[in-house]
Amino acid sequence: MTFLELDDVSVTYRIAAGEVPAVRGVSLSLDAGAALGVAGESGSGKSTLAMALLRLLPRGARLGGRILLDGEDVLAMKWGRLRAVRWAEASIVFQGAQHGLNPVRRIGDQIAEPLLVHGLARPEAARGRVAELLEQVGLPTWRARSYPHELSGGQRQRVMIAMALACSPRLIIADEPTTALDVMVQAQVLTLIKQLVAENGISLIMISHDLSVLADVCDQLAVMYAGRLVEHGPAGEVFHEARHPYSQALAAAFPTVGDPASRLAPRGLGGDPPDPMRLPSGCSFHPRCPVAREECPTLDVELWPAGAGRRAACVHVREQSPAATKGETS
Amino acid sequence: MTTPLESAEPAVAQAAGSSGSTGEDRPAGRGTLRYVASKAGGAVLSIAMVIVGTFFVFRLLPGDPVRNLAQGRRMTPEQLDLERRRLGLDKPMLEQFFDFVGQTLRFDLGTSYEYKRPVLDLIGERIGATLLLTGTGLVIAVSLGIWQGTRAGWRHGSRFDRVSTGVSLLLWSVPTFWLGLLLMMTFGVGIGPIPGILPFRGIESVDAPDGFGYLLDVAAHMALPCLTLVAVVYAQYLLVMRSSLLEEVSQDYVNVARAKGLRDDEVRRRHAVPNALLPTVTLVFMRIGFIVGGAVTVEYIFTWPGLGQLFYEAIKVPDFTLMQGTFMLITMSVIIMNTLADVVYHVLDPRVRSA
Amino acid sequence: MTETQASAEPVTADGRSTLLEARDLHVEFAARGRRARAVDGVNLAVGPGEIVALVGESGCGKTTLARTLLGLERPTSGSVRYGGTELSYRSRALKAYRREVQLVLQDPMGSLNPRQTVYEAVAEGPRIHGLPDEREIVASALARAGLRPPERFFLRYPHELSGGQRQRVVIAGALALDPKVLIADEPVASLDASVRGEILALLLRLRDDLGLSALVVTHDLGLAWNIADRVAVMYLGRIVESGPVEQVLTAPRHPYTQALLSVLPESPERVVLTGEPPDPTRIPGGCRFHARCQVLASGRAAEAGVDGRCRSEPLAVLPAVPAAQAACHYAQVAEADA
Amino acid sequence: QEPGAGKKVLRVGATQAVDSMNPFLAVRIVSTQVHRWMYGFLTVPDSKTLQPSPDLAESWTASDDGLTWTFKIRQTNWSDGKPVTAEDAAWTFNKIMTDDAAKTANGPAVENFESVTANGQDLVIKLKAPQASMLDNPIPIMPKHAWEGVTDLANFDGDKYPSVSSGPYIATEHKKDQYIKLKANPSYWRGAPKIDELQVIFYDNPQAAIAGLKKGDIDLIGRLNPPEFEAMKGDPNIEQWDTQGRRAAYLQINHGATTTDNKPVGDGHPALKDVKVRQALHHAIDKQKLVDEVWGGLARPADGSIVPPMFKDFFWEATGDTKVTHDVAKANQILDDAGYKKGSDGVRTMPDGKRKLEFRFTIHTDTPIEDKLAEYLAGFFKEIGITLTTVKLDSSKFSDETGVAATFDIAISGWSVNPDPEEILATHLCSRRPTPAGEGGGTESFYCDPTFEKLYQEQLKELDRTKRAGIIKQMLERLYTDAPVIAIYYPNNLEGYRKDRVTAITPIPEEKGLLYGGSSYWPFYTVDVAASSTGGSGGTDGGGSNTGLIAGVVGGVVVLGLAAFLLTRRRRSAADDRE
Amino acid sequence: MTSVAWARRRLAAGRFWESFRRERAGLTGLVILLAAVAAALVAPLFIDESVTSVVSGTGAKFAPPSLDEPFGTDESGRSILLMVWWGSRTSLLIGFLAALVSIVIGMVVGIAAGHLRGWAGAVLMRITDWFLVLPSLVTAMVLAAILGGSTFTIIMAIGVTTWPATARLIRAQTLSVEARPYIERSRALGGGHWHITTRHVLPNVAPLLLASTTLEVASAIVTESTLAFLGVSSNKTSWGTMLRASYDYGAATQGAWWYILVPGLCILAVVMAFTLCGRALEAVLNPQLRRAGA
Ligand SMILES: Nc1ncnc2c1ncn2[C@@H]1O[C@H](COP(=O)(O)OP(=O)(O)OP(=O)(O)O)[C@@H](O)[C@H]1O
Ligand SMILES: Nc1ncnc2c1ncn2[C@@H]1O[C@H](COP(=O)(O)OP(=O)(O)OP(=O)(O)O)[C@@H](O)[C@H]1O
Ligand SMILES: [Mg+2]
Ligand SMILES: [Mg+2]
Ligand code: NI
Repeated sequence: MTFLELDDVSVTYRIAAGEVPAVRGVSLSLDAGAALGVAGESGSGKSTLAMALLRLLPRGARLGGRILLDGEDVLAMKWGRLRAVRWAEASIVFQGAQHGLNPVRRIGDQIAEPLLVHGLARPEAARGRVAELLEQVGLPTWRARSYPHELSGGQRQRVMIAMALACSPRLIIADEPTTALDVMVQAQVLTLIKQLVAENGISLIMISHDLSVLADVCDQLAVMYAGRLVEHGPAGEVFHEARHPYSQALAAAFPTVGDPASRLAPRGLGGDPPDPMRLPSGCSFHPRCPVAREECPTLDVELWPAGAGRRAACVHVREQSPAATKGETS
Repeated sequence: MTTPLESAEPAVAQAAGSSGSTGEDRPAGRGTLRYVASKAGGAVLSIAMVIVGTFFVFRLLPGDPVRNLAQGRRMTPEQLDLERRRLGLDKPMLEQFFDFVGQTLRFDLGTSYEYKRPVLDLIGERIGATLLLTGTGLVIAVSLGIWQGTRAGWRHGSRFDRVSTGVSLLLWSVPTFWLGLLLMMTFGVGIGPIPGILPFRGIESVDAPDGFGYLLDVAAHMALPCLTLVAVVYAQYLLVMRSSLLEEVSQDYVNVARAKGLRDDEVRRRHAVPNALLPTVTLVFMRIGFIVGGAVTVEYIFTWPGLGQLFYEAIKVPDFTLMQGTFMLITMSVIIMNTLADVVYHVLDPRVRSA
Repeated sequence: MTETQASAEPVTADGRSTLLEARDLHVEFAARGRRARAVDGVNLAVGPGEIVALVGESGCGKTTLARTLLGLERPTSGSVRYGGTELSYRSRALKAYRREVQLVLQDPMGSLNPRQTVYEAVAEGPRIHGLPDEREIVASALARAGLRPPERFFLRYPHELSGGQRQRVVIAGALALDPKVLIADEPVASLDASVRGEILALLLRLRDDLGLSALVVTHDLGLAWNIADRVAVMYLGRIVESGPVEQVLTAPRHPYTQALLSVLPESPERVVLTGEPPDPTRIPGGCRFHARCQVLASGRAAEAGVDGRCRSEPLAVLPAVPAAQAACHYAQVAEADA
Repeated sequence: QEPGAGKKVLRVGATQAVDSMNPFLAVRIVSTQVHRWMYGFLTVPDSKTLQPSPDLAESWTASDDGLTWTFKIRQTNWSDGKPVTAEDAAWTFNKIMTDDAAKTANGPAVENFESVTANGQDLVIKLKAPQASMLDNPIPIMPKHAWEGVTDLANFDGDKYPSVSSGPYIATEHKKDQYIKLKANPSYWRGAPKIDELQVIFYDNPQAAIAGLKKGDIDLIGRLNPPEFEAMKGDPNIEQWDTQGRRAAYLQINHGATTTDNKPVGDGHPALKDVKVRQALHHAIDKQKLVDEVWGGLARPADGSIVPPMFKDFFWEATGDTKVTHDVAKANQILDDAGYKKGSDGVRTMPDGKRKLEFRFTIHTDTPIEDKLAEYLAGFFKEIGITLTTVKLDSSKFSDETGVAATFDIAISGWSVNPDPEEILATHLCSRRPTPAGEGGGTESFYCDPTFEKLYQEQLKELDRTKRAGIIKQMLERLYTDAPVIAIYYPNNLEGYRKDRVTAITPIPEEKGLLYGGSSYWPFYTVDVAASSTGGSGGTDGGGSNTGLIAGVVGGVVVLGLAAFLLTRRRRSAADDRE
Repeated sequence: MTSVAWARRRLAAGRFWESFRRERAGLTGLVILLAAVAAALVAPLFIDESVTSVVSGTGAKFAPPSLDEPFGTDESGRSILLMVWWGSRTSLLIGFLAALVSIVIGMVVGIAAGHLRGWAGAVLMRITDWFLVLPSLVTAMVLAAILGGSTFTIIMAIGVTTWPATARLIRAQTLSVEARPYIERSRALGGGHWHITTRHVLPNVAPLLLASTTLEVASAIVTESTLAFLGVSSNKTSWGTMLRASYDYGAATQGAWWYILVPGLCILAVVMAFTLCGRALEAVLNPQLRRAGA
């Protein structure tokens, strides 16, 4: 059953220097209780996409396409309805937890706030729920009285997760929940997320630039490049045998310790990430693509089927799958 | 106006930066006490510097202080001698210094030559009027500034923002005395069709009624001076509030608050504004000295019987003991206010509290 | 410190030559009235042409150690030796030392003055040291760092470069002084995954082409696997395990290293350490890891009969030898048994 | 209800606040003025002739040697009902003679007193030396019974109300820096004044005061400068009161300053020692132009010396040959003859060719009129080959440099003259020069001239007013011709009052005399005002504006409320559709 | 390498200008400012000191604005236009010099306090804080009253009372610059105190300093006029002394509005211009600074 459906979503920021097409025609769907990982390098539009889901983009950003949350079009919602949906239906764990908490308010209050705002609990009940949530994320209940700066980065990230869980949403969007965290803490947080999602049947969209992490947590993987989806499919498959050269490079960037192939042989991708305001023509990836061909700079790439439940936006893929020639996408 | 407008960065920014402490809740009380003690120590040091500084600056005066005091009025040599002895000028410098310090510590600010009365008494008689004027002015300026600053910052770039920033900058650029004169001419005396309905002299009518009428009377007298003071000082509160709100708005937690489903005005009221208020509140205290400066001018123009007027008179006469006394008192109270600002900030901002 | 020592390559006790060495290094800070023992007894040696990775979790003292090695921080006790001579902290000597040992920081954007062009950023070192032929040096340094043709980059400002290019500029700035040792503090942590490999490859190439030694500070074991010859695992101010990468990372002996490896996404079984990250102001007695040690917690240590020692008997500081070694009572006993 | 309804109230503006209500301490003019209204003196200047006339002293006699004066004190009561006796006067004088604090205001006035004794209503004052100005004593007689309890006079503010007075008014209220209220003294010996209440209202600055007069917040104001006086022009309700004043403005010239031991002091220009140069300067000054340009015509060019024409008895004016006219040619002639040759740059040098005639002109800071004067003088002197540069000093430095250190060449000066000119003449005595130790004695221009000294001693002993006036005129002539000071003009006394309020007021002297500026209570005793209608006298300052204010406040509140209402409404409706 | 340096500088200036041009208010301010400064500079080519001389006042007294006298005349028949023109020299001079004094002290103390660790920095900070709380107008009045109100003392009084704000600002900026990794890198390259403060700290605080100077000039002009109005300054003709004179000569009560309005509006315009310019500079430069730190 499809819970979330994105249809040709695009986001354009308008800034003084011109327009920034941050997300370009992304179509995706997510089943209830499933976990989707979105990967891509910095600036590829991951966070923008996440924010777009709840229309949290700053003024000056233009949002196009269709976002169906449980069949309801988010873009068409009235503000009142949208506010009701926010957090109660779908909550976000933001990138950079240290900034996501109001520095001068107690943690308990901040966790309880959505409960009160959405009228889900009265103040006393909310306190109980806060304690429950803190326990759930593995923090002592007395932490509710602490201020954010009294917590470590990992603890703060846990608070953010507790906050996201507060209204028992059906979808959690986690935007790089573990970047900037230490390996050990990162493992703790990931384990926590995995466990919570599994226990509560919550859908999860997790964003990261580390494919291996996503492959570990998610069922599905989507790889973005320059605002576009370049590959989408079951997590393990995409990670281990990526079809798009960019996905391949991403997957290879983090070596497996013990794998002799990567010993003393770091692999990476040449060239620089594209400037969204001056995107290369054709396949945006062609200037860095190790297997680029002559037609790439002019070719309109789209997501072509690349095996069972997989899609990839590379001309090599199209050639290998005859079905794609008919131009069928999703 | 003395400082670049928006530089209201209290020392807190840095303190707040060094977060990430993981320790258990340390007894906050002790930390606060220690903090207050260190701030108080700093203030005491500052006040000591004021006392020492004042002594020496006022010894820089050219000529014989006693003759300066006499201002050319004829005094018999005995009178001069007496005066000199009374002021302790016959003693060696070092002894004078210790006397001065001792007296100041005993709140003895000397005797005004012009008024022949203890400076402290003179100040006591006038401080009420100044507190009334600056207090009211401050309250109005701060509320107006914060209110407008909040609106302007929240709707950054809107017409309200442009207009209110523009107007406040304009008023900020106006010399206080000039604005005071214009207001006095316009609303006090009346120009053309505008009748001069507001009094422009003093704090009350000579035959002020009692009770509520008296309050009204004082309010009427306060209207023009207060307006002048407010007009010139509120800009800084507006601008600081505006820029610190802008700063807060770009913080992630504001976005989180939105994502939580809070209404726009709830986000503003509950999150952005309280946080943005912190630097503004500190600024209110920090710029007390600025208000005092404004008060001198305003009191002069509107014959407001306050400290500023006393100080101005001391300068004009010149009555050096009075000048010295009022200067020390003004400076010390500003120092104390600043210390209070630090402490208030400390109490308000949990980040600093446990840092 | 004089010029002569640069050429001298002294030999340590075990007959292997070392270039840069830390001997029983201790660095303490005063933190909120307490003493934070950020580096608490470290022996570490970097040989010529060797890449050593220093890994450990946040706050364990990696950066402090690196900074102390560069002379940016003074040790409380112990010494830093370069080419066999103890580092002197007089400013002339430090300046000379800094031609030999260079630093690459984590954040390439921050390590470049936004008001300086690439040319100026790279030329800064040669200017400080008054080297002639500045332009040539700059050009060749940029070229060696993989920015070709160098002239194209001279007038660029940092914000006009991508993250990878910036890091190359930083490396070029270090190379401009022809150093013998590069100390890199998390050189790729803030870079994009795709660019990471390129920078690491550059480091490897520099070692091969110029014989540069490097100490790479990281919390990423994959990075160590990618480029390092040797790895040293640091916990709470001390090195708890060190040795050749293959050995340490495939057959870790210290429970801490084991835990670190286990949390990598690919690893089959996960040991997630509980408890707060370590606090250098409160270093536990006995084995400093015992409070979080999974071996101790699971009772295996008790089985081996070392739990008492784990809790009370401090471990000796590991010497600066290339061979694999671990500071763990359990490991020592287990090995002895084996 | 208005408390002021039907009362006759006169409101006088003052641009200076009272320094002290204790007459032993008060020195500001506004304070001495108020004290004149509150307390009786031995004598008061006659309203017509300005000659001393009886006040608290009904009559007096002087011994032949002029050393013993007996005053008969009037049988009248203090405002608290106690009788006024000679004992009060004796206590007052003795207090000043014996108590250092009491000397503050009027110490010099009893300097010459040997002893003061009371005998019933008779007051006997024995002098150390004859003193013709004895009848112009500036000391108010204080009620002994009310004041003798004051132990620490130096710190006593005199702020006890109602005051115990013997003058036409009793002080009833004093708000510091704000106003003083005085009510008519019903038991005043001349009879109670016509008005009920006299208010002195302070303004920090003259402009505000004028605005207040125009608006009707005050009824009368004195001691104006020309600009403020001009500002009243054209207002149909205001009477501009422009009369001869008490002041003389003159230049003091450093003609070789010496200390009391006749040692030179200071750094005055040597050329000024030459009386020819001083006279040439005098000739070069176009006094009429100064009056016109600097004073806007509101002064009288000085053809006399330091006593202004208002004091007819003592005023002396040069005529005929002695008169120094504005004559540039003559001035140049004098200088040429005396050997001061013009250089190529048009500036003269000393006969020995060493120093140029370049003088400093010392004035006060922050006095626009003096600034202007300086510019004109520089222009005049340039025409006779003398350069004048301006030095501005604040008042304390000014009195130091021009009164003690003598580090000036020419300085501005001026003096308000009392009905008896003795003190102003005394400022030119040898004894007033500073002591070698640098104690200032209150000299003007460091004058020390045997002729002048001799005449001064003579006038002291001369009790016949006409004869004494003759001597004094000789002294003035001496000052005029010897030119240690050069009088330039006598500024008019500028005052104004509201015609619609003040119905009658007698100046002093009665014929075109002073109002507020006179040293007498006379105008304020005789003044009558229109009775306030519905509390107009309560001060439009408050009463009139209250209605306006209330209207304003109500209006403001309504507008604000409306705005707030609209705003919140808009917010409500928009809240849902905003982000 | 001068060509490279030059090209770089031109480039930087060009970019700066590009962004500054977008600040409309700042640009307006700049235009007014340049006009005022230019007018003040060329004034001696057209008029001289004598326009302020009462002796040479030719017009009628208090003549309202007319074709002959566009801004009317004052109490001595002097042309307000010419006086304002000439007076701008004093006002601007005092503004600039006082700002210079303030900025130089503020910069040196600020950088030193930020750069030096240990007690030296602490002592400097303490002194700065002390001066900072002194109510500046009040202190300036006392200084002017005691030392006499010559141009020099006025400049000093303003400069000495306003530098701490600059010092604080610069210190904060210095601290944030010093916390950047490139300082560490520079140190690792072997750079000493002098190298770091002049090559890295100074260039990075300079823009802020420029903005702050602009605001400082504005405030100095206002302070000067206030001191003049309160009568503690014995300056030559400046806008402040003109206003004082207009007040002394009862321009307000005599309806000579032009005498009050013209100098006042001049102050207003110039101060506003400086303020707008300074704010625009800050707005343009600060994001750059901030971006550098982010
Ligand atoms: N508010 C904004 N205004 C203008 N452009 C923006 C804004 N936010 C993001 N962008 C641009 O949109 C593009 C996508 O940004 P986004 O934050 O979605 O990337 P991301 O994939 O989340 O990167 P990262 O991994 O660094 O978080 C970038 O080029 C960015 O510069
Ligand atoms: N200047 C300093 N003053 C006080 N304490 C310090 C200072 N520098 C570092 N510390 C402390 O020393 C400990 C070690 O810090 P260090 O930066 O070396 O850790 P790290 O291993 O580099 O961590 P990370 O991986 O987060 O960079 C930390 O607890 C830190 O708080
Ligand atoms: Mg992102
Ligand atoms: Mg580190
Ligand atoms: Ni940040």
